[in-house]
Amino acid sequence: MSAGTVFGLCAAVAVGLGLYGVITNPQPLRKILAFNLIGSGVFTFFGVVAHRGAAAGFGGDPIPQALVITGIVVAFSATALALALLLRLFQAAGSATLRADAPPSAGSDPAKP
Amino acid sequence: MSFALDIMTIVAVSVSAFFFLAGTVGLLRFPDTLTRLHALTKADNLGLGLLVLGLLPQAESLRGGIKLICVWIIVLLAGATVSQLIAYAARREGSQL
Amino acid sequence: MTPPPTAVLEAITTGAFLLVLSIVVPLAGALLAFAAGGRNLEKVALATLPIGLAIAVAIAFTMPSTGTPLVYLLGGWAPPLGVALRADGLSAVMLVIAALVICAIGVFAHADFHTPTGVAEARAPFSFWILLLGIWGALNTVFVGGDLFTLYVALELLTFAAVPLVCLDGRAETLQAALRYLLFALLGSVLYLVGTALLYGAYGTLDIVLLSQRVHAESATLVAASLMTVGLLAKTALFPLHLWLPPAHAGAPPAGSAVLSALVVKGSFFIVIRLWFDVMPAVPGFAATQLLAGLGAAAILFGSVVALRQERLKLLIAYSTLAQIGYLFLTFPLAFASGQLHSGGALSGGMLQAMSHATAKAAMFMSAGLIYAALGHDRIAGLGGIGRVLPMSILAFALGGVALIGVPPGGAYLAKELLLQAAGETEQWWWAIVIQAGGIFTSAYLVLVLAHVLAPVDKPVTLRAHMLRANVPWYQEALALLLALCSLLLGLVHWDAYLLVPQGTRLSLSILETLSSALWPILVGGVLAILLGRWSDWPPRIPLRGLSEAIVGPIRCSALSAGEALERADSILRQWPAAGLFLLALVILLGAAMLLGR
Amino acid sequence: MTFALALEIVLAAVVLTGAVWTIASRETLPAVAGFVAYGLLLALVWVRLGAPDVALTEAAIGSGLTGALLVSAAARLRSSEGPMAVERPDVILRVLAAVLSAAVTTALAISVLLLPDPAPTLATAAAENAAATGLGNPVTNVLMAFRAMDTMLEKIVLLLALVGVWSLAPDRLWGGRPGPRHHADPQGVLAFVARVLPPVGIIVGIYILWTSADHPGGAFQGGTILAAMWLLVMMAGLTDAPPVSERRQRLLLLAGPVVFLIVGLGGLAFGDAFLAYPMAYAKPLILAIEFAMIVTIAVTLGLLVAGPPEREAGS
Amino acid sequence: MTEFLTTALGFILAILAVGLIRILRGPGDADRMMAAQLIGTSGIAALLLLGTVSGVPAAVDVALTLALLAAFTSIAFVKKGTSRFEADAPGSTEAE
Repeated sequence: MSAGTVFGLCAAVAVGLGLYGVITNPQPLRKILAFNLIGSGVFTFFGVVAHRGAAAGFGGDPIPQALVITGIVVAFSATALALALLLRLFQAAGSATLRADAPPSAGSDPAKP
Repeated sequence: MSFALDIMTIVAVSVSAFFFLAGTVGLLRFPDTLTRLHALTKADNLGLGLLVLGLLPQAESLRGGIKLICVWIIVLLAGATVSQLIAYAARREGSQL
Repeated sequence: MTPPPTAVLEAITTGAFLLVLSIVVPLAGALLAFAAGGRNLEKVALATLPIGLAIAVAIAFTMPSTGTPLVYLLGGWAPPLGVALRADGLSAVMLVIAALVICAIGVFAHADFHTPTGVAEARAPFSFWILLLGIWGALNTVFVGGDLFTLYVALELLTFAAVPLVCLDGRAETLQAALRYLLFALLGSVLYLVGTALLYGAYGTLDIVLLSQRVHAESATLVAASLMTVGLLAKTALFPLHLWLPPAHAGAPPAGSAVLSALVVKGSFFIVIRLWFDVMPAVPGFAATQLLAGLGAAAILFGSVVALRQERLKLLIAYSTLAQIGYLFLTFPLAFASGQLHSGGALSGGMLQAMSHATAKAAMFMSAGLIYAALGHDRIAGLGGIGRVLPMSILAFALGGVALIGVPPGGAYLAKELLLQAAGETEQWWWAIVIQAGGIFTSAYLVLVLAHVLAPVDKPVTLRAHMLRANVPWYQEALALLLALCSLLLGLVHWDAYLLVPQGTRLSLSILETLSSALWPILVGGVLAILLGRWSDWPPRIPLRGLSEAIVGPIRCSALSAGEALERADSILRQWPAAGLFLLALVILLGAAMLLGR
Repeated sequence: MTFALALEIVLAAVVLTGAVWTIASRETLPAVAGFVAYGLLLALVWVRLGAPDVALTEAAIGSGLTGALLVSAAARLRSSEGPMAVERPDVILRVLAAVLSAAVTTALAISVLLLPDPAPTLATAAAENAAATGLGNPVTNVLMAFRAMDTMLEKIVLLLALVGVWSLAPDRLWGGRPGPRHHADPQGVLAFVARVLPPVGIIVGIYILWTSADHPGGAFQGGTILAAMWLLVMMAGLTDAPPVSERRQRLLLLAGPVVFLIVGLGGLAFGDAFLAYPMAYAKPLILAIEFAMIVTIAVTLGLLVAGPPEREAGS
Repeated sequence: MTEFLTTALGFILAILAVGLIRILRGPGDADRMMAAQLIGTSGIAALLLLGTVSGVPAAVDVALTLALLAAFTSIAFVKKGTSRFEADAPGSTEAE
């Protein structure tokens, strides 16, 4: 049991928790939160992989570490875009539901010009 | 030399751990938000200061030591003002109840 | 333990710098357009289109005829440390098709997304042009990227550029569609990313060629493969992970719908192909390929039947996309023989189908957009008489549909022949049935729409349409027609330099064969359309009305209730929790299937 | 050794407490607070995993800036929270979701336990090739040289995300300013923090960039700190967010990717390959790109948090 | 020495967890705002110890970043996206 293993298992649990949250929580904001949780779990996986590959005097394999940095920035962009969409939807429809059978009321009928 | 420094580290870190404990006990036991805030900021800032003091002898370089002190100063500065802001927010929340 | 050798496995091949340009030119165009702003933005974007097209064509011509890929080592760093760009035949054809469709859409959109006079800069054009170029750059990266993580970044770029296109009109309904799309796509991308982490942990590289030399079917690989595949399926909207597709593709502006349906879903599909055929052809096994194609078959059934029950034309086309995506996944079992996937005729068929769908579906969404512009609505029941107003658009729509049915000399026809042949060779007759059914269903909804379009009208709808006719510039109609024709002529292209087309599947252009192969799916499809479709004036005005009613009536009754049941099932599957559960269940199922096939 | 292991288990447990809270909390704002705490604590995990570069990124972007985004969104969406509670799926669905998530977790855990030993690594290759750039920080080498393409693409991702966010503005407000105009008592505590903290933050941000050639740090991390300080000044009402139509801002947003592209194309035209740096100029070129990038990153991240235009430029 | 510091670190982490749960339970928003504050002190203390224990000198840089960002998030919490900081609203209280 090494540091890698402990945090690897920790990452697996974080991913599982996030998946559960994304599926069961009806609020989009909570889904975005859960998505971030999954994301951080995935990044921790990369970290564990990097840690296992420590060599040449480096504390870890720099390649996966660099991938994580890129990944975090991409995840942030995703969060920003999703939240902006969510706020705009709330503004336009007065609700923030994702339910397909309950389309937001305030939207005008596309058939009417 | 290093032995004396190690003793200093052990003492300072132990005392700081006590302050962190005290802060948390306050957090758990105090009845309302404002007193909890008080316990948190006072004790923890002091605890962090002592910890920095304790870690200074272990720092690898002068630059590392200076940065350690900078960390504490930033935490103090930010902590003092932010806790005021939180206190205002808490009072406002309380007055709305 | 010595680290894996970093010896240079490949060198930069001649002309491979074009691959860099294929990525850089659209992205630089986007940056330049952003800098220009205002009216110049549009000019910059339009000027980028021909340059990008020229580069794509140049790449296709530079491809060595020996079948070896073009390779470019970015920064001169060889994998595994560096990142390589590689273009094989598949990349080349996809680059060209993407360039063609993007250029057509760009010119088409010129009418809809121009900065109005008196305004320094307008929101919709600003966003549209930059996002369109972003999508193009991302797609090209997907086609030539040689590293699984670079492909991830490209996929995200693709998603972020595609999502805002859905809700450019700012209505609550499209905003909701865009949010559903984004959230589900993000879920897909994190699953893909977990897989890459596991692969790197197991093999120390993410380079496609190096990985293909190192992978073997061990547990980490299986978990990675199933997670990555399902993540990509969520982005491709393969049934039952399609909750986001219909509202997003139907709600976007016409140019947006065209690019989303024609190209964006093909991006993630292309990565599935890369993963299964290039990275780990021996890993998935027989059961997993059957599972994927089974989902594809379900997609064809659900997509087509629900399409037949739509009231709005754009939603019908969106559901048709769902069915066509399913069709693409029939490639996998048919390319499977003696324990692994082979890049043979079946793969060529799948890619040809993807290309035909890209061009035909873009044409269909464009014409639907023009119909909407002319009529002010796109209710199928109210399409009567539009044929006289927009003959060219209707022709484009019809030709696009006919091309998708698989009529010679269309690309889809050649694709169908290739897939059928592969089904024969691998003795999987059941997929041959599904392939034929796909064509029949396609003709069913085409017949449904055309029957409404050609229906005689007694109300003066056309008058209003004539007044609104001014909204539709001729070149928009011409472009839709051009793309439809393109799809219809794809079968004539000599693909040998790029795709493996076995001998004996050449097109024979004898009139008789053409007619017979075109007619029978259309006839059967017509019957299906009568049985399953929504008809505003049932029974349809066909000869021997009474007789047909007596015979068809009872059958239609049961067919309708079956259709209704499918539609209800579809609406349950499109609920978020259900789709999420299916996502996870598929991960586990696919993993189990791969384990079985080991 | 057991000491270290015990420590890691405690750390993992604390981090997971935050994760569980984030998912299980009934209300949204506490969940967000839990997530921020979780993210900040994750920085400790990254330090423990020997990845201080990532720890910096996680602390700055992963939890800090993301946290700020989430908090303001949660507060603005508060009124929608009540009606949504009825949409909570029923018990069967939740049990199914729990079972399936647990199954995926198990599969992942098994894969982690079965990863090969010794692990394949590129650390040696990265060390051998470090001389080509003259930089001592291997992560910077990967980001700026070996895998520079990913980094460049990711710059474009940020810009496109911003275009996407802007595209959500109502038509009539195009060219306007993002977010609400913040007001605060100029003599108040908030204004005080916003005057004192940013100078410190700017120094730290630039230090993080400057040190990144040979030590952990980089343009992202530095840029994020700068963005946070800019946002702080905006929140205190000391300055206003610029209108999206402003030209200077547009050019700042482009500086990073454009310099990156030009250097890359320079490599294509005069050097060995696209994004190849001539050995003698590698370090100055990389630093030039990083300096252009920190500005762009700071502005882009700040504007991403600020959101789409919500009021006219004059207001 | 390392053992001692590791023990201290474990201790601080444990009370950090306890404090965190207490804060997140509320009842009011003000309590929750303290979460980032708590990380800003105890968390940084743990981080500094961890850096020393694990031999990662750059942990101090992470601590600098963490201190700044924790303060920033706390302020974002207090403001909660509203245009006006409540304490400054006329009549509510006299600001400093």
